[in-house]
Amino acid sequence: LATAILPVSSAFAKYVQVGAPIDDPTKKLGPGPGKLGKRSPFEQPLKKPSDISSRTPLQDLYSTITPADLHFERHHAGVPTIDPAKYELLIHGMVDKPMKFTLHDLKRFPSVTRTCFLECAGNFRSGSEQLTPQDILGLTSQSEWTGIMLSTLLREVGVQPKASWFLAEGGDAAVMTRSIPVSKAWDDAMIVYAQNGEAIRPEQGYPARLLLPGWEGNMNIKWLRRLEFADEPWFTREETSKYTYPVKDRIRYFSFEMDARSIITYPVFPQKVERGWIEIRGIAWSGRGKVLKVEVSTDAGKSWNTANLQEPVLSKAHTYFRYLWYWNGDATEIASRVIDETGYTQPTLKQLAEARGTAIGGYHMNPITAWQIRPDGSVLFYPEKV
Amino acid sequence: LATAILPVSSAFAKYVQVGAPIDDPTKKLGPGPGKLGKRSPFEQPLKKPSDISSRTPLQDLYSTITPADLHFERHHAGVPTIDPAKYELLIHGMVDKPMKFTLHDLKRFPSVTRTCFLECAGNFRSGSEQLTPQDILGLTSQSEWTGIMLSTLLREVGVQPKASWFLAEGGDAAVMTRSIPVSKAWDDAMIVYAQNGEAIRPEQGYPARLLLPGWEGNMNIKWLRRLEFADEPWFTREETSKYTYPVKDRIRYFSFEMDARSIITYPVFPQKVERGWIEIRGIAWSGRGKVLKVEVSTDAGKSWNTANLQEPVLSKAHTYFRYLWYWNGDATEIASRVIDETGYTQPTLKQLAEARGTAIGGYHMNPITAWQIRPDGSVLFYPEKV
Amino acid sequence: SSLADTTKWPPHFGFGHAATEQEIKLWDIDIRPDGLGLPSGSGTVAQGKAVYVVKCAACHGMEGRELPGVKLPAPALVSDTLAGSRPKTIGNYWPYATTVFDYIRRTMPYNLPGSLNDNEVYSLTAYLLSANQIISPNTIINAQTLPAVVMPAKKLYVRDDRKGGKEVK
Amino acid sequence: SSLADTTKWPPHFGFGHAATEQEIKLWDIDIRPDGLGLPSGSGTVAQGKAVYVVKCAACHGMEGRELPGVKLPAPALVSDTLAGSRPKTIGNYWPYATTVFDYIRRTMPYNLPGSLNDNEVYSLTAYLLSANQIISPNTIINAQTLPAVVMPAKKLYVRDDRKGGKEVK
Ligand code: HEC
Ligand code: HEC
Ligand SMILES: [Ca+2]
Ligand SMILES: [Ca+2]
Ligand SMILES: [Ca+2]
Ligand SMILES: [Ca+2]
Ligand SMILES: [Ca+2]
Ligand SMILES: [Ca+2]
Ligand SMILES: [Co+2]
Ligand SMILES: [Co+2]
Repeated sequence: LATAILPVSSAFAKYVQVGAPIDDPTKKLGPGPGKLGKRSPFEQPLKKPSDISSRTPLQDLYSTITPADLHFERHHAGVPTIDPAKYELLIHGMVDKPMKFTLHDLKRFPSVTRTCFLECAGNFRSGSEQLTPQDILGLTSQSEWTGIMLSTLLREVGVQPKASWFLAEGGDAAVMTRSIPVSKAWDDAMIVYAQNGEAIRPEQGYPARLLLPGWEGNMNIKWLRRLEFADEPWFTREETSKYTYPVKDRIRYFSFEMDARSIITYPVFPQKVERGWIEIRGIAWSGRGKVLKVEVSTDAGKSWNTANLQEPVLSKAHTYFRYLWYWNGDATEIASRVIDETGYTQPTLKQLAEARGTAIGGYHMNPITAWQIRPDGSVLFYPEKV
Repeated sequence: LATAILPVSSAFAKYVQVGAPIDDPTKKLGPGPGKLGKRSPFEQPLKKPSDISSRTPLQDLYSTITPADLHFERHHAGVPTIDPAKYELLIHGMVDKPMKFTLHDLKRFPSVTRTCFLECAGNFRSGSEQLTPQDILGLTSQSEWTGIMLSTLLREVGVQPKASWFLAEGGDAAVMTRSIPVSKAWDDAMIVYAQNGEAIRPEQGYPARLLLPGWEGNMNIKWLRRLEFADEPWFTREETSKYTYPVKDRIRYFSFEMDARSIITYPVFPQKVERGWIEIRGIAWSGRGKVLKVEVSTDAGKSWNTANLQEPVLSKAHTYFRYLWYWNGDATEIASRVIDETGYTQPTLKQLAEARGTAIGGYHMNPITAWQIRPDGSVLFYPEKV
Repeated sequence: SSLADTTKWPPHFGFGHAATEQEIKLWDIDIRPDGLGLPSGSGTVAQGKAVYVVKCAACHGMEGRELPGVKLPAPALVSDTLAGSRPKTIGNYWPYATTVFDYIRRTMPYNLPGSLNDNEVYSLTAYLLSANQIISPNTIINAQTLPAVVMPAKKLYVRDDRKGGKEVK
Repeated sequence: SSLADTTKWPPHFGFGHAATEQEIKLWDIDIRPDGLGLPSGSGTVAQGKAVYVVKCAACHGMEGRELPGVKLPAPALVSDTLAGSRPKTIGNYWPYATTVFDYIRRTMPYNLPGSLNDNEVYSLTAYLLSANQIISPNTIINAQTLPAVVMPAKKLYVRDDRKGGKEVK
């Protein structure tokens, strides 16, 4: 049996000259294989940080996986540094056997992988024509998550029948807490320790976070350290002062599911288009299941056409859509709307304001987003007013 | 209409103290949101480079997406630095209209996304018990690729009916060339400019590469600059001196498809296992279509059990498998074998040697890979000899 | 034996370990609206004001009316009750007083989270409830009195009952 | 109009531009076994040896027998023909002589790819074919003679005919 073809190392490297780009790259040896790849110097996609969040550059992305280092951030007391050897998850309250699990313990259980979106419930901005998808709703990203079903741990600790809620608590300096119905734990909640094939990133909850597919980003507690089971919710600050919103003369609370939504990510501000064929592209998703259909209008909402959906269409996942359009050079507006498998159609801002009153604007805003195409090919956001 | 909830920036940052890890991360503010995320300092997956290639750390990965910076590398004259503004793809030969396409041109065509594996046809190593999956077959990785169907460009240039082959040529200093049947172009070949949601990485062919799902990695020409259509193959150096192999007293050439293959990635050397339940995990794939089934043996090949496949199972894609096993502490060997949708079963090394003779070892080696479990829980590779 | 059919799950995998009483006590810091979880101790509005000035005013303002986007990304802490001004503050937006205790204890002061003792937290809670004109300045706040405080916004809270489907609501 | 059903593809999208003769010529460097693509010019074994010593021997050895893993990751360039030793070299493994020209011209010398002129490449090809005992030392190699060289390994080449299915082959 001959040995493998690739020698590990040799004195050969010293013969090789490497260097900067030249006009004809076929005439110049490039740098050799490395331990970690890096982006082309010509490509620098970046998140846009504020004091409390950082937005995914949706307009720079193709398809639906968000590179881990571009995943949106929203945290309330910064990103903790957690030593995986010291990490433990406590489960207690209405359970037969209160237990603690190390990261190693968690990784030993039967595992599962799921690709789904996360979205901050406050993902909405408007007010200027010069906004990009990143500015408007960059607080959503998608990853392939791997971990264990939360139900696997519920079996292990023996959750008692009268437990109807659980509190999930983070190990960050906000000691973030949210109340979650136990039914979600038996349905599709996960504790995940991996993202896009590798260990979860610190900004997304290293070494382990809660994943509640389709539900408010904030509930997917990062740096998860404790689950307490009980028969009542807690009404923590993040489910009262925050993540509630005025609906006419009332305050609506416990809006867990993220409503169906879509956005065109090409062409958008500040790109320019040329007359001729344009493939309109974007992402659509619903916290309530699969995207059934995406419709695109190229005549300012007068008519709607069915876009193509990129397969596989996954439940509670960003779904890429594409619609081929011939632009004749006239001024117009383009927009997308999603219909999810429950039959819900993404509403206009006007519809939302009619349903909820004009004081809307904080959370769970999912209006149709339109873009103006000018005759010179420039593309601008269309900021609506109620 | 209230404005969005998240202020862009404020004088607030100066109040926030950030710092190094402390024992109780709930007592210390962490660093705030950033422009680019980074790995936890406790996680440092790395490729293993030689002079000519670099191997993906399969044992450090969960599920099937390979983070772009850990994608295996194999190049023949280093990684060129290509300015996307100067990039052009030439298509000529037996076509009605020889054409050049800029990167911008390519991105305007109707696009498509596909998740599939790439594997170097020389992906095989043996010879020591102390090899990891990375050492043994780290020359395979998987990405979500976005670009255009090659057939879209064939329509554009008008490929002539008598053209049966095309030459794909790279713009690197190896000016890498391979001959490819035109039927693959009409089937599923793509020209891709994006990988895992973002621009393709330099090591994988920035700004555009050929993607031939399921076919030898080397044929998926990176830094693609030219396609020439003709009625004969070229017999370039990479399809004669390389990527051919002795089969008994003959030399076999044009082995395009990668044969079905699998490897256990947990538990493997140098990990240790504990008595009790173990979820055996790994990846399986076939260049000829979908993985139909993966079987795992925990008794040194005497009996085989069906593993669970992670959905969605995609064609010509790494498919994650899991098999739950109770280890009673006895010495044994564990192994996996894949059956693909053509009915092909991954062979043993002995079967391969019987079919091809004992001078095998260079290319297209896909034998079953086994791991020894010692009573002390240590795991070692089982290097077979013909 | 290792040959057994192992694809069926056992009742328990046996990974992890029992949590001790002490391990639970150390982390079990949550407070419920019914008062479950509140520690012993108590606080007054006057004590709360004194602590506030030293440990909180720098960020939230001497009057607790510092607004988001200026010095910090947080709503004002103090406002008139429902009848009055609009910011979503404790006074006109929070449904339960217990949440004030829970939140302050787990995460304030922002720059030194977890540094307050229980009496300080009771006092600060008393002070903020009083500044928001919900309790009188001489109320003593403890595990019995806090859950009994009725918050003006409570009656406005309506649970989301949407379940998908055609309706925009 | 922008209202038309645009989901059907047009015969052509109109992106890209016609390639000029000159643009094609600049990049059209491939050589086929039938000689298609070979440039004018020619070379001799003696000239080839002279160039080899200066531009190639540092890596491949004075005799062209440098092995992979020592100085460089490449097979030896020179060996006896089929009857002789085993390394997969030009002499006993390559099926077409045109590939030698094509490969050297596009990528050697490794550190200065694309730096040789066509006569140098013809000469080096002649030298390596002669060193491998495939042509006699006084053969002149050009666009006519090169495709006519019969390589000893050619007869061993068998195209892979596997198509999946049960058989291990
Ligand atoms: C270094 C700045 C800083 C200091 C000092 C500080 N806070 Fe805060 N406070 C904040 C920030 C920032 C937030 C918003 C945090 C968030 O939304 O995640 C906040 C939020 C709050 C809230 C929630 C407001 C709401 O309506 O949701 C309360 C209550 C509060 N602080 C009380 C206090 C008390 C009491 C103290 C002193 C013991 C204090 N803070 C000290 C910065 C500070
Ligand atoms: C700086 C080192 C270096 C120099 C100088 C060099 N080579 Fe090479 N040569 C290599 C390497 C490395 C390879 C293998 C490249 C690969 O596999 O991608 C190679 C491969 C070859 C091969 C293919 C061998 C095979 O069997 O596949 C030929 C032929 C060759 N060189 C000829 C030449 C000639 C002729 C020259 C001089 C004009 C030359 N080389 C100069 C390093 C060098
Ligand atoms: Ca959120
Ligand atoms: Ca390869
Ligand atoms: Ca145990
Ligand atoms: Ca509790
Ligand atoms: Ca054009
Ligand atoms: Ca040609
Ligand atoms: Co413990
Ligand atoms: Co041009």
